[in-house]
Amino acid sequence: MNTVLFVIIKILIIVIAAPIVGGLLSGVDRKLSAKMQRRKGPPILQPFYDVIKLFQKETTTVNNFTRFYVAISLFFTIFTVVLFCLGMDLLLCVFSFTLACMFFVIAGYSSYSPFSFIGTERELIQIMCYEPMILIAAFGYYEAAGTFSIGGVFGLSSPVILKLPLIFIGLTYILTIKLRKSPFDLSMSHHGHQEIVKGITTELTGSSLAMVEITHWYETIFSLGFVYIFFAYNTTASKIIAAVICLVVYFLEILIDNTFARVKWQSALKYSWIITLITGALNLLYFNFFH
Amino acid sequence: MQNFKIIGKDDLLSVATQMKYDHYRLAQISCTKKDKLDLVYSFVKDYDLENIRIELEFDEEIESISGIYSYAFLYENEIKELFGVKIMRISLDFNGTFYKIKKTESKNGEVAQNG
Amino acid sequence: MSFFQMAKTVLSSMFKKPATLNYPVKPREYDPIVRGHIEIEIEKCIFCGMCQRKCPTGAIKVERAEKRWAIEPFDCIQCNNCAESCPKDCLHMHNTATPANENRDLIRDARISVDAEDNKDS
Amino acid sequence: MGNRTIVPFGPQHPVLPEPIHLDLVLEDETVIEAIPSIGFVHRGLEKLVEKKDFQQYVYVAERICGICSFMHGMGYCMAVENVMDLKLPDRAEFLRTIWAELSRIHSHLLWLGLLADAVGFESLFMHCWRLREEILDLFDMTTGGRVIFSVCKVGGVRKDIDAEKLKKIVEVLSNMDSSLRSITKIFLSDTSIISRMSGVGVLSPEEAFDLGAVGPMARASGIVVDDRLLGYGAYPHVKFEVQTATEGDCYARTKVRINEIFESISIIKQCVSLMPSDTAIDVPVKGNPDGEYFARLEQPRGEVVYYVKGNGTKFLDRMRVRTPTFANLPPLLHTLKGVDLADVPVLVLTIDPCISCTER
Amino acid sequence: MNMIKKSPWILHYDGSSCNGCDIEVLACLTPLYDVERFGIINTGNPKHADILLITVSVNEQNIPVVKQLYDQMPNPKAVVAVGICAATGGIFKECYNVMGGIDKVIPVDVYVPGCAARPESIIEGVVKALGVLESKRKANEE
Amino acid sequence: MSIMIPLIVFSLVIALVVRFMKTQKAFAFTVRLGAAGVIVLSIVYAVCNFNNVVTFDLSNYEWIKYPVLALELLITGYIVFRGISSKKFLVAIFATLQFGLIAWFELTQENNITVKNDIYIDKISLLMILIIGVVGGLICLYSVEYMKAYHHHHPEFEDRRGFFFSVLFLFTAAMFGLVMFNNMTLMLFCWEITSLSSFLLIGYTKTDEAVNNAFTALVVNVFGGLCFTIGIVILGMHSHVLDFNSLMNLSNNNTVVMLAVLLIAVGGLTKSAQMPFSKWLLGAMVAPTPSSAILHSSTMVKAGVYLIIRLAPLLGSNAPGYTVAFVGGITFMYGAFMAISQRDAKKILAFSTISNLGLIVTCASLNTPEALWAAIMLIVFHAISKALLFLTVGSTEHQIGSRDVESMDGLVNVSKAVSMCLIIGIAGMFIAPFGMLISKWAAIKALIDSGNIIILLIVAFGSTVTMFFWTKWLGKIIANAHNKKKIDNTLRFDEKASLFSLSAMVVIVCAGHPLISKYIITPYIQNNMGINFSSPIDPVATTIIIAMMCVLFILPLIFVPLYHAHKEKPSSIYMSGENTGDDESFHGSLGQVQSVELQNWYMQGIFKEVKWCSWASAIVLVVGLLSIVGGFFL
Ligand code: NFV
Ligand code: SF4
Ligand code: SF4
Ligand code: SF4
Repeated sequence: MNTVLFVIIKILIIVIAAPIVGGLLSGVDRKLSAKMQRRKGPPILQPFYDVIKLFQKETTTVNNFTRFYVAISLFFTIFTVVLFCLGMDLLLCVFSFTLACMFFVIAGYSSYSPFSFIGTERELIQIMCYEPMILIAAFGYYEAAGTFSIGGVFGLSSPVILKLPLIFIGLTYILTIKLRKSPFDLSMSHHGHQEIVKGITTELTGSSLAMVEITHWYETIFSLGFVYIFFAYNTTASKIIAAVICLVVYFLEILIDNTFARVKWQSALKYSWIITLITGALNLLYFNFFH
Repeated sequence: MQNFKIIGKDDLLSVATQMKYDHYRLAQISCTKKDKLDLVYSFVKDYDLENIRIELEFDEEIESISGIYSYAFLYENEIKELFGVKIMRISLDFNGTFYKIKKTESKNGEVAQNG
Repeated sequence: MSFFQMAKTVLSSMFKKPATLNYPVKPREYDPIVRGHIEIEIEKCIFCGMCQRKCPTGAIKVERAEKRWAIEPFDCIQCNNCAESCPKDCLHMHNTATPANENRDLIRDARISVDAEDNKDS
Repeated sequence: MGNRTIVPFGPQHPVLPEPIHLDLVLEDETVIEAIPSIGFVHRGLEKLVEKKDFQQYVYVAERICGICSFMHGMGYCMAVENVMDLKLPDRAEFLRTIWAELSRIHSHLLWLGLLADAVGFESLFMHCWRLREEILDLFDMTTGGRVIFSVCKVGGVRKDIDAEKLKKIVEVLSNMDSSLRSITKIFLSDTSIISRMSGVGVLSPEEAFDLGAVGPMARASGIVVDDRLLGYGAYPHVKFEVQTATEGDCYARTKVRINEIFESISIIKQCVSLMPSDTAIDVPVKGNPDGEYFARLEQPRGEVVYYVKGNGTKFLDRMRVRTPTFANLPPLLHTLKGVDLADVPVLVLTIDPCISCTER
Repeated sequence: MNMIKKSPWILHYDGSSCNGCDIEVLACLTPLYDVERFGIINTGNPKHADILLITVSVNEQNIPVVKQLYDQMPNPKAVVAVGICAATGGIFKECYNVMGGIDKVIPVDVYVPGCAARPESIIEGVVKALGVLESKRKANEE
Repeated sequence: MSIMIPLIVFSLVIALVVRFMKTQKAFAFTVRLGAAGVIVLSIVYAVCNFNNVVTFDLSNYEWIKYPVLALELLITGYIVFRGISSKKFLVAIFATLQFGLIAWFELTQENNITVKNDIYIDKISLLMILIIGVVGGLICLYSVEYMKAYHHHHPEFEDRRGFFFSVLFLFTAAMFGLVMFNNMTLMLFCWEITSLSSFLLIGYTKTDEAVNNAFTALVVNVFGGLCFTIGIVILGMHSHVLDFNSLMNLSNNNTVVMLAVLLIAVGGLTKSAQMPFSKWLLGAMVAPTPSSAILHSSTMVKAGVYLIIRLAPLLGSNAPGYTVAFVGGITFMYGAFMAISQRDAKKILAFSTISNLGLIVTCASLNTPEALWAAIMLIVFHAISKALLFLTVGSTEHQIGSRDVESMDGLVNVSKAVSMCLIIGIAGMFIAPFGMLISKWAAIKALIDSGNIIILLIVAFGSTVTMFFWTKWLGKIIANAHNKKKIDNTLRFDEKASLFSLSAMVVIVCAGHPLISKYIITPYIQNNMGINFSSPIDPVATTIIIAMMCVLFILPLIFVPLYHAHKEKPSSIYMSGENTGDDESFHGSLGQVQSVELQNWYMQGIFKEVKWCSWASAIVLVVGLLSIVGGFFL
């Protein structure tokens, strides 16, 4: 009984803490980006203001389904993050995460509006860009940690990164896509100006849009979680170091965001796959050969 | 002062062809509406400007030169819509939807134009 | 061809002071030459109507008989033409802009004091 | 039924600062057809000559467009002055040239920012526009307006720039140099930007001629046209080179414009040092224009043609502008075919479109 | 807690005006003026916007466009007319293809004068619009 | 034996009877009866024999090979005749060679070989029988109304329904035989019949295209048959083995045996349309949809992979094993990549079938318990989902008059039922809690554990691509195309019955996969490999998956009241301000009103069929040759 209660409390904490951290990170992101552009930038809490405002605004819809798909997408993203933080099977996390993304895509399709449609196609391309690498990272993790279980990482005597350095590089590359950072902010952009307007979120308003934003916060946590498990192992220091490295990676992503032009989908696909092949394949082959 | 060569409307195509042959660029086509329609075609080569003037009655038709200067279609659509010049056979004819100006029908059913 | 060309600019910007002027927290000081809005020294005006004739937008209304000079700030393009052509030199371009307003039919009638009229309009 | 995707691109669209509409017919993301629809900005201000007298009309002319506004005023004045046979004092010509070239810098910087934005490079956009503000401050300081100057008039200019301010201009421009160079270097050498621009929207010299391209668009295709060589204003007194490139793609257009910025800076510096010290900045205007004239001058976007026809009254018979964007539309439509949707903003921007100029 | 004052997103439409006011609106986003300090984002999409910044005098063709953009914005929303073109048609009001100010088509909440309107004035106008938004929201709730 | 006869005989009888029917009523009655019979009989059979392995020896019925040979002669004769009269000499040559070989072998060489258990029905055969019976039966049921509508829509084709149904049932009978026989020569006989049925059904409409494609299919299949035959002959002459049970006991170090195994595997590869033989399956799509469903995705092509599963014990870490696994891997990726550029729904299904078969082949040939588990699971899930998809596409075609994916936008508005089935079918193919993904998961584990990194990478990319084309299709269906007009729902009872049953099966089988695993697959693997084995998906994960499944079905229900509570303001879609007001069109250029058209991406420039096909074939051939050379001669 106690354990059940414990798990429930844990889940609650994850569900509440993850978006707070995610939102703060995105606030920091906006502040830092502003600094990089020699602006003062919005307050750190701005993402929360935005989301609360969106909830307070009227929600208009182009049809009855879109909102619902967005909600399911949010649900499964939360589900994924919970699974992840509870140390469940990594591959399962990836699958349920994909399911969440799928629902987001479906939401885009359902509105049947030109810009959101093109955004959706691009979103699919983006998924196509990062999915192999994420899968390969999971495979690599399995080989290195001997289990798919995320919890297993804390029983290791050395961090996974030592065995999967290349995969880690590939993963950071791919996270840029997942975090919707330039140069890969193809399907929807946090910045205002894009040829497809707001892409996949063009038709979403009020609370639907707020849900997308929250989904994104959870996604950030999930993505950084991926980084985390590359560095954490059974010492306490490693956990702190891993957390710091997550922040460093996030900073790096912000830097990249500010130093690259948006690529086209062809290049996005090409480079992602090439990098996936190089880092993923080399690392897996090497690992398999020598262990 | 700049000179304006006045030609008849039937000579337009041959003059334009000659201009194109001489590697002139079409700088603009303009129309002034007074008691007549006064069309001015300007051609430019390097820094040399040639103006061709054609005077038309209001209901006279004139050939398009968009077959010779492909980009003339923009000018022609413009003056066709704004001044009601009857330009025939424009390569891409917007048929009065170029600027989509507000059209107020006057008493005699004529569309109010710029001129 | 190179990556991270921008990184230097971006990173050094992080350590520079933001270029932001911080308006409206810090009010802006305008150069005297700046064209903000037209003001009249009504005492000097002889209601000759020159400014009205010169104004390209018809923002100024002068009624000689009633000795009335009025300007519609939402019609004025701040070209300074009126001021330049006024024989009595009583029109001046002031360097602050007319404040944003919820009502555009704002008429600055020189016979009425500016404050009173602001109150009337809003 | 989707046999192709048709995207209504504009009039309200975040990458188009101005309203214009394109029906983009796409297959996957490739544009197979682009049909324009314009008229959102058409005001019909050419006809306003019948209601505003030729002196007042300067203010209308410069409001054809807020970006290249100074040279609209200047072009209009030049045309009228030629009709009326006015010879301006040298200082006025120099002042006009300084403002014109500053406008060019401002316009090009603005454009660079927008281009950065079109390729999805927000921080670069910010940096370009930050630099541009320094030029705007110069305008503010010399004319009292940031974008619309109202300093041209028929017969000269309305404001003088005193020596101190001239020094300030040179100072600011010199100080900008290093940051300007580092920013423009990014455009010319950053891989991610080059990958978006080089090879996109190639216009060969023949096509450029056949489609009537002007200005940087034509120069980027290797055609040497620059109306400043006609020798209006103070241009006969200064040395400058016409910037050209040969590739004819978006990258070449960027290169040309960037080089023009530096060329303009040098022109301004020359003007300041050659500035005649007599103080006359205008000549009295007597009578009304009678006659017609085509004035041509080089706007930031290329050749603008001003035609005025006076009839001896205060009100002109006809005023006509042919703006560079109007001439550059056919090349744009031509190059749009076959590019990706993501290239559309880049391509549209590299002609540096100005719809308010085009439609008047 | 009401957040609309802390995160007003804007949509910018530029109709039949010269670009003067248009580029000044954009200038507000740039480092010198940086309206993102107030949480303002230029969304480019009516569905996300709270404030419609409009720099046009309308012509026939713009009317449906402006109406539609306005309709697609979710409540509460405010309209700021920037520049005298948007207020009255400005210098173009006598042109044959200009209908006049934007208030001919949609209700305007705040007018920003100037030709071109200065960024400071635009910021001022937007700040005023925030008050309007706030009161509209209250009205909505009742 | 006793009960096997009813299954086959019943099908044969129906096949015979229905051949001579003429009226819709008669068809309806017989085919329904036949379908119901097949379903019921196969279930009864499976239940009755669930716990025992049925074996039967035909050694007392030596004479049986003569009628079989005679029938084979007949078939060969027919093929040769058709081949020659249509100038397809290759078919004739292959068929003649094959018959000559088998006749020579059986008549002169076979005597000294003893076959133990000519019929051997273990768990996997049982599973196949269930699939053939239930899925096949449902498809037959479906086809009654379908074929009626088909001829209604296509008056240009001769109405040969009697022939059609007859071949369908003949095929079913052959399939039952195929999975029961342990004796390879008998299996080969059934194998031929399936090839022939496929040929007949593809050519059903008698158009040039159909006939050509039918021959392509036949050439490939007969070639496969030939390889199979050669393999059998080699095995028989060299090792004196003619049945799978004994085959398993052979050592996999013997070069000759392995060559034979490879040849038989090639037979399997042709039937399951692996690279470089996959082309025929695409051509087969000209056949009426039910036949595509039953022959070209659910059952017949599974015969190929079934054969490879049977061979699995000899494959694994050896040259043929690697070759086959690699071929499967490449096919998996090739199929997925090609499906991206297709907009014809049946083509997509065909490519995805090819692709999935590739994965099954790979898993089967790895010969590790997890891989085998994955392979069998994949067969089950794939058979059901694909049958459902094919049938639904058939119905869709009759509802909207096209099977172009692009014309399916807003299908939900047209027919809720059809689109629900389509959605379930598509979801079943790739979305998380559904079956295919579970099996893929197991496959991935198996691949990692067996160290097949290259194939692992292929799977990573292939799965991603798979997701792309399914999702975009899904997107089209659920797109709310603002389509106000509703076409009348013309689904007939039979169609509904089979569509709904199949949809339900997709869900049930998925939720119940632990049971299938526990009672069918695991015992089979344990028996076969003699090891202790349990499902590769651990119970926690299974629970989570089932939980996800429930959530997927419950969430929508939760949202219903929310929807009623919170009415959103409807709004028009964003079209840059040019909307005409009805969400279907906008004011375009040249003063025209353009209607909104949205087309998915097909990237035909990148995923060119010809280019990739030749590349993939080349890779497969080179790798195959290299490994044969490397494995056998070095
Ligand atoms: N096109 C154009 Fe202009 C310029 N340069 C001018 O004539 O910008 Ni608005
Ligand atoms: S021109 Fe001067 S004096 Fe005359 S009315 Fe105007 S302000 Fe008064
Ligand atoms: S500044 Fe210009 S527009 Fe304003 S009132 Fe004076 S003349 Fe008229
Ligand atoms: S108000 Fe002036 S600057 Fe603004 S758009 Fe109108 S004319 Fe241009």
